[in-house]
Amino acid sequence: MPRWGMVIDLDKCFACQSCTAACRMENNTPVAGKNQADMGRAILWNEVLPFIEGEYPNIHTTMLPRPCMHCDNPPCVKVCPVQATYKNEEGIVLVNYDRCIGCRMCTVACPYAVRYFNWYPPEWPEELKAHLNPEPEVQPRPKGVVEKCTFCFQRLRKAREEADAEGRPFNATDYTPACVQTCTGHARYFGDLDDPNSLVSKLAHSPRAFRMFEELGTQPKVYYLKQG
Amino acid sequence: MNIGGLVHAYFDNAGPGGVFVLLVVGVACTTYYLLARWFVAGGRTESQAVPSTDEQPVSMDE
Amino acid sequence: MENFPSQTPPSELSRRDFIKFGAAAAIAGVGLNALQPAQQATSVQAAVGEETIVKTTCALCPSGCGLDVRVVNGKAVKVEGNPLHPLNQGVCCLRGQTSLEVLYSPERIQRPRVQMGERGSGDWKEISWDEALELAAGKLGELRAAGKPHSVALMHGELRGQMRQTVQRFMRAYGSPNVISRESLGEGAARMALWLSQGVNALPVYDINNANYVLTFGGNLLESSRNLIGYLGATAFMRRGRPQRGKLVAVHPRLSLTGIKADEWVPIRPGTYGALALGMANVIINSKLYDEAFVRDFTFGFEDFEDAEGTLHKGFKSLVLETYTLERVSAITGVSTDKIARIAGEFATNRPAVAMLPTEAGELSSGNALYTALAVHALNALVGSIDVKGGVLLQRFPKLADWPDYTLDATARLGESRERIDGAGSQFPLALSAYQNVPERILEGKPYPIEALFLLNANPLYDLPNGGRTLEALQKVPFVVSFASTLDESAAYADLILPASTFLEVWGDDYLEGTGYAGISLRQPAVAPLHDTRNPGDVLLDLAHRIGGNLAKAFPWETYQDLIMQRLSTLDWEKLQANGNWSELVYFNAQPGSPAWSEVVGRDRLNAPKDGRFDFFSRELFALLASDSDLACLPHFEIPPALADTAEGALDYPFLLVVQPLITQSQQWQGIVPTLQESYGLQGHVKWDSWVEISQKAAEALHLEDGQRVWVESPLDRVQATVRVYAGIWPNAVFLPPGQGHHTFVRWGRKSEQNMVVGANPNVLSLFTSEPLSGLAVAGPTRVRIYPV
Amino acid sequence: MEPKNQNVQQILAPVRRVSAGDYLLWGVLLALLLTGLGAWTWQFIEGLGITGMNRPVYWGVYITNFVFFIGLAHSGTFISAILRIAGQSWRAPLTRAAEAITLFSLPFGAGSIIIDMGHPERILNVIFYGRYQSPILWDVTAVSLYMLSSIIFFYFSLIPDIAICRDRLTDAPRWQRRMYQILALGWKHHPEQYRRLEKVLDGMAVFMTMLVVTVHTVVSWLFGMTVQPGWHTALIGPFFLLGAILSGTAAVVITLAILRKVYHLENVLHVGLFNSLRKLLITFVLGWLYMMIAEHLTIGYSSMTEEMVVLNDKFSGTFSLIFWSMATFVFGLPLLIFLFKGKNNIGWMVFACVLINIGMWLERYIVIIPTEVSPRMLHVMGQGHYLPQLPEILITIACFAGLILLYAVFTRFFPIVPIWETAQELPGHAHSQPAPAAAASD
Repeated sequence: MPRWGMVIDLDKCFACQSCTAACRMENNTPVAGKNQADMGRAILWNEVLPFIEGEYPNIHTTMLPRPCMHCDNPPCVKVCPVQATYKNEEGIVLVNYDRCIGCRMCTVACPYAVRYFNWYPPEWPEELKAHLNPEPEVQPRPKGVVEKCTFCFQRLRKAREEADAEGRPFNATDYTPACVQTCTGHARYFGDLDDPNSLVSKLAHSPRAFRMFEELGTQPKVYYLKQG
Repeated sequence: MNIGGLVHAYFDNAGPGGVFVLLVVGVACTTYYLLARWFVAGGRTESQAVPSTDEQPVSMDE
Repeated sequence: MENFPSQTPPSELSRRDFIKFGAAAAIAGVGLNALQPAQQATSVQAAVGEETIVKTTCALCPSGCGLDVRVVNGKAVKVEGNPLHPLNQGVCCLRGQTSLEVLYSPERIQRPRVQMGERGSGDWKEISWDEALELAAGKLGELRAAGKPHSVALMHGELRGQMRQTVQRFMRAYGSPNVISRESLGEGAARMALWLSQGVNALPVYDINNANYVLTFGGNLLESSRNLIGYLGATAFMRRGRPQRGKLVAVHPRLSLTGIKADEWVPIRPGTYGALALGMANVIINSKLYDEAFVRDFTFGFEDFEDAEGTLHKGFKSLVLETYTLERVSAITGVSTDKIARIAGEFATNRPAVAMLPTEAGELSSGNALYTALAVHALNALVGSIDVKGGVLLQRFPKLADWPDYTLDATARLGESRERIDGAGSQFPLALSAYQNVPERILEGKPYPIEALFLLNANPLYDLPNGGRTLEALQKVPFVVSFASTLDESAAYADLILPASTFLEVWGDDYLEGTGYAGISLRQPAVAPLHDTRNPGDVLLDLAHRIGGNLAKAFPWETYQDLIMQRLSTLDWEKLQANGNWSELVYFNAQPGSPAWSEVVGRDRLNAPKDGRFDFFSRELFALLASDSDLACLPHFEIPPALADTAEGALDYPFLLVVQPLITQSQQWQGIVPTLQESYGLQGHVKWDSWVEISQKAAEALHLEDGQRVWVESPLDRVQATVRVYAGIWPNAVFLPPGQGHHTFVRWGRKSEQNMVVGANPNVLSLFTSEPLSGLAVAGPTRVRIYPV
Repeated sequence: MEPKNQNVQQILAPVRRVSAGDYLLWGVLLALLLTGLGAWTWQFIEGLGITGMNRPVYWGVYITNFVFFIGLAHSGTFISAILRIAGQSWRAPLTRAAEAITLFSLPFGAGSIIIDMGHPERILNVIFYGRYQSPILWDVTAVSLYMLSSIIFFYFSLIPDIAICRDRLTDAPRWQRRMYQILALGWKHHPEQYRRLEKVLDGMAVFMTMLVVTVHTVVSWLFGMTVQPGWHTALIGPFFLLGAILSGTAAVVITLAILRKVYHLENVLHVGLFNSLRKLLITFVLGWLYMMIAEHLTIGYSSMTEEMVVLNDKFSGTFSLIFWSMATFVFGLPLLIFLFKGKNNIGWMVFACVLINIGMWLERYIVIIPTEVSPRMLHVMGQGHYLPQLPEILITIACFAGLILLYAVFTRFFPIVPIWETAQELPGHAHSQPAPAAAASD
């Protein structure tokens, strides 16, 4: 059973936000509009978070693309009263939108702020609905439930189906989330962390590797490689 | 028997939590019903439906 | 992999391409499927419906990346990068990702329309294409018959592939010299610098893949450069794809994304890039760190020299050594002397090193663009980075089928000889076009009145409002036709709109630019046109046929697709369709002095010898100006008048406005792209709006707080924005994001207002004028003041 | 044979008639309650977007209300259960008034959670798919048991008085008499019944005391179990608990003063009771202050980055105004009033208690919101902000209105001072309460 993980090389990431856009187009997150965006309610599963510290002219910056960390010890799963959010056997943390009661305990509990609540029903100008991804997993979520990055698990299903259709064994490299595929600096790597020969497990043990808030013991499966 | 495993399963799975809530509330309801019957019945008949003791009649660790 | 080397001698295969393709295939895991185009191109019956992948080429920025559009049940539902495209190698930026929001935009104009009431009244009537084309062709035919074809002008923005020549050919055959490109606002400076020094009329291509030291002037390398995706990939490769990590240094008044992701950010006073480049040259020359052999054998005007008449002329060396001392340059630029010296030293000793010119509007618009560009490009010659690995490359173009011959009739010949309306070639002897000068000349009626104006991918009312002068000019033209896809600022004042289809609905092509080697990328419709819109190429063909005569003969094709197919008939069409592109994949660096060298240095000189020498002292300029002053032929620095503290209004308007294009800005689309708006201001956390970045010092002095609404006012106009106190900005500068300020009638998202304006257009603050020689746009540095709303 | 109580007429007086003023009050309160209900319907249809909540402030006024009302509910249990165990017999006249607060604020506490849910119609998922690792499940267990037990505890002690109503209020409307008939469970005032009832109530008091501690601790763990700065502390349980008891006791003072005035119960609810409560309140305020200092000093001394952001925000940042008003309202002014003005002065006592309750609501707010505004991940991006919107305000008002409405209606149908518990002589017992005045004398 693979244990999916991601590595993001901050030296090759240029904070272009292509991952943010690719994620939205792949996963059908709605258009927030000015009013809602100003309230911080824009849903972008894969945001780039700017950390800018220091004073002119000596400024320290970190641009952190932040997908869901898919923690091995996810704080969100623990607090969900109805197990609407859960970690599947391949380590992907998912939300069951039909079961979620919208209590938002998970959004509060997640230290990475990756979880988004649907304050309103999802909205698009009518014409724009044409480009929504038709995959069943990413149908627009109703109001009142929490949603988040899924490592594009619909692509995992499709990759498996494709491998089956072609009569070959499924290979971990068949499966690529949208953000990884689109990354302009080729800064993202994705694969099976349990496979010692995979690129991600090698990079995850690079001397440059670190994880967000490692001290919280959440065991994220998204690794970063330090810039510079 | 792996008790630790059971405890773990209890905490980690959907479902048993609800059963526990129902159980607690149910036991409480029953207890209160029996108590009510018992003290209302006081003096009317001498037949004791519930043992009248000086001990604490309510479970304290539900 | 094997088939790539097999096409060319292995020794010639550039390392970069080899490794990059390896990387594209293996690393990102985009790999295995992606390298099987045959399998992808076939349609598969998926759970969700009929699914196909269409390979096409993006047109939303000048990069021209290959795209794989996933089409399900006739609807485009996802865009990925084409892994077989040498430029983007499977990746796709956020503009490409959101191109579906462009395709399905509710703002699109759905069929031709004609203005019934007064211009700008919004009293539109939708008409059929036949009526619309008849109207336009009628007007064109009428003017031509009246012997005034030159009174028709066409202003255009970025045109890709065959469209450039199609437009040129159309106007030439029609009889008007007035094809005015928007280039003078942006990349024109780089092009002119290359022509005047290196002698080639081309935009520079920088080989970041192989460079050890990249010094970028301007903040747009990693954010909005012309070859953005290529440069992003190359920078990533320079850092982590090879054993030695190269260094990237960004010189810009603002800590842009480029500055943030660079290894070093050099804050500099706005408008003084040229001085810094010359100061660096001073250090390099003084310390004898320049490439002496190259400078001696393949450049001109480094040392002082005597011309044929025996007059002594100053060379670059003595100019730089005398005038651009470290102390002086430091005083001008605000960069400390030791930093200038260090960067110059690093630049000269970590070869191949390359100094990059900005190509975006707003970067070199301080009135000294030409000489700034010359100064920066001179650095490349100093370290011998001309057409070497890791240096400045020259874009090669593929050999395509010839355009069919036709003869110009008398009307057309007469028209061709007329002076251009924008003054390029006359008022501005060096200019190819002077976009920003058109409104002024229309108003002056010089050299002749304009009777009809076509706007193709151009929105002059937005680009250069000039306090209402442009609108006045537009109103003065009796007949204005716009090819706009959305009702942009200029289209609102047009008589007739011939709505263009988006790039996802049309046939077209694109030259592979930014890689160096020659290539073609094919654009094919991913979906059938959603609305009753047409490809402007088809419209021009139709107009040509309707006008008839010579014009019809010049365009013997039925459709623009036929035109493309004929032009590309030298290539294997089947393969082109399957892969979406064709390219040589190899860049052959010219050996200095070799026959190939004459292609990279001096090729396009008109009045100067094609002797394979890079001109520090521009002989082209010398011949043209016949000037007494050597300075006019040498890279030098002129302090923009607005910079001087004694400048008019310096006290009233204490801040210098910096406008630098963002990656989230949709350059080729005048409408709203919601996802771009939702990720617009990364550093400022501002979405769907404009913000003004001010320094901590300025905020304290003005008692402004982060998040406050303020007016930013120039002598010309004022705009409202939200204050962002930003550590990464030159203390005396303020930054406004460009690309905002468009009007939208669509309700975007819940509780949004209808008929709102998204942000503010910073262009309204600047007065656009032109540099005397080059016709390049001057827009500042604009002085502004800030006060609370 | 009824218990002998000299004040029985006085106590029953409010129950005998419903005045026009009452109808007016009820009407106004009902209107407010219905407005809140309307706001909730609006929210249910539109989505939680109409509130001021956002990202990162996912929880707002609703959760504040939840904590506050659950806290308020601790009044009754504390007064009647804990003081019963402690043998504080002076509490007898005010037990029911206090317990009624418990009873009527609990639904609004529990309801606030449901109002806060994105999908309230899926509430039963908690039973079907309950996952016991979630603090919300602990809350569900504890609060529902607490609610049930409070009702029962309240009802049990009400039965003899209902029987008195049944027997005495013969001129009441038919339905009202029938109601007394049924609810009295055929109470005969038999001495054995009283003996057994006392026994049951004593036993339940112990159980209730445990529940009080459990419930409010569990409520606090909703926050404490997350790793967010400002919440993740072991002290949060006791801190919440003490705050709850403080606000509950203060609420009792307010209620008693109103009842005393409006229903002319000066003889039964004499000043001495207020003096006793004053001493308790002084203790609680000081205890609360101790917790406050312990909590903030521990955090402040560490200078851990994320924690300090929240702390500074409270002390001198965006929330400093709320924080320091909270400190003034809960601690500063009340303590001064209690010490120097409160003795034998009901007006000052009520004023102080109103301050305490406003302060405690603010305290709940200031625990919840600043942490959310500066979460670990996002505080560098500029703070979040939160301003309650109309629906939240309407619903909050409705909660308070509902609490008062239930209380007001209740007092018109049932004796708000326990007749049998304050009786001089119970049937069969020679037992009699000491004269209240003597017991409560300072």
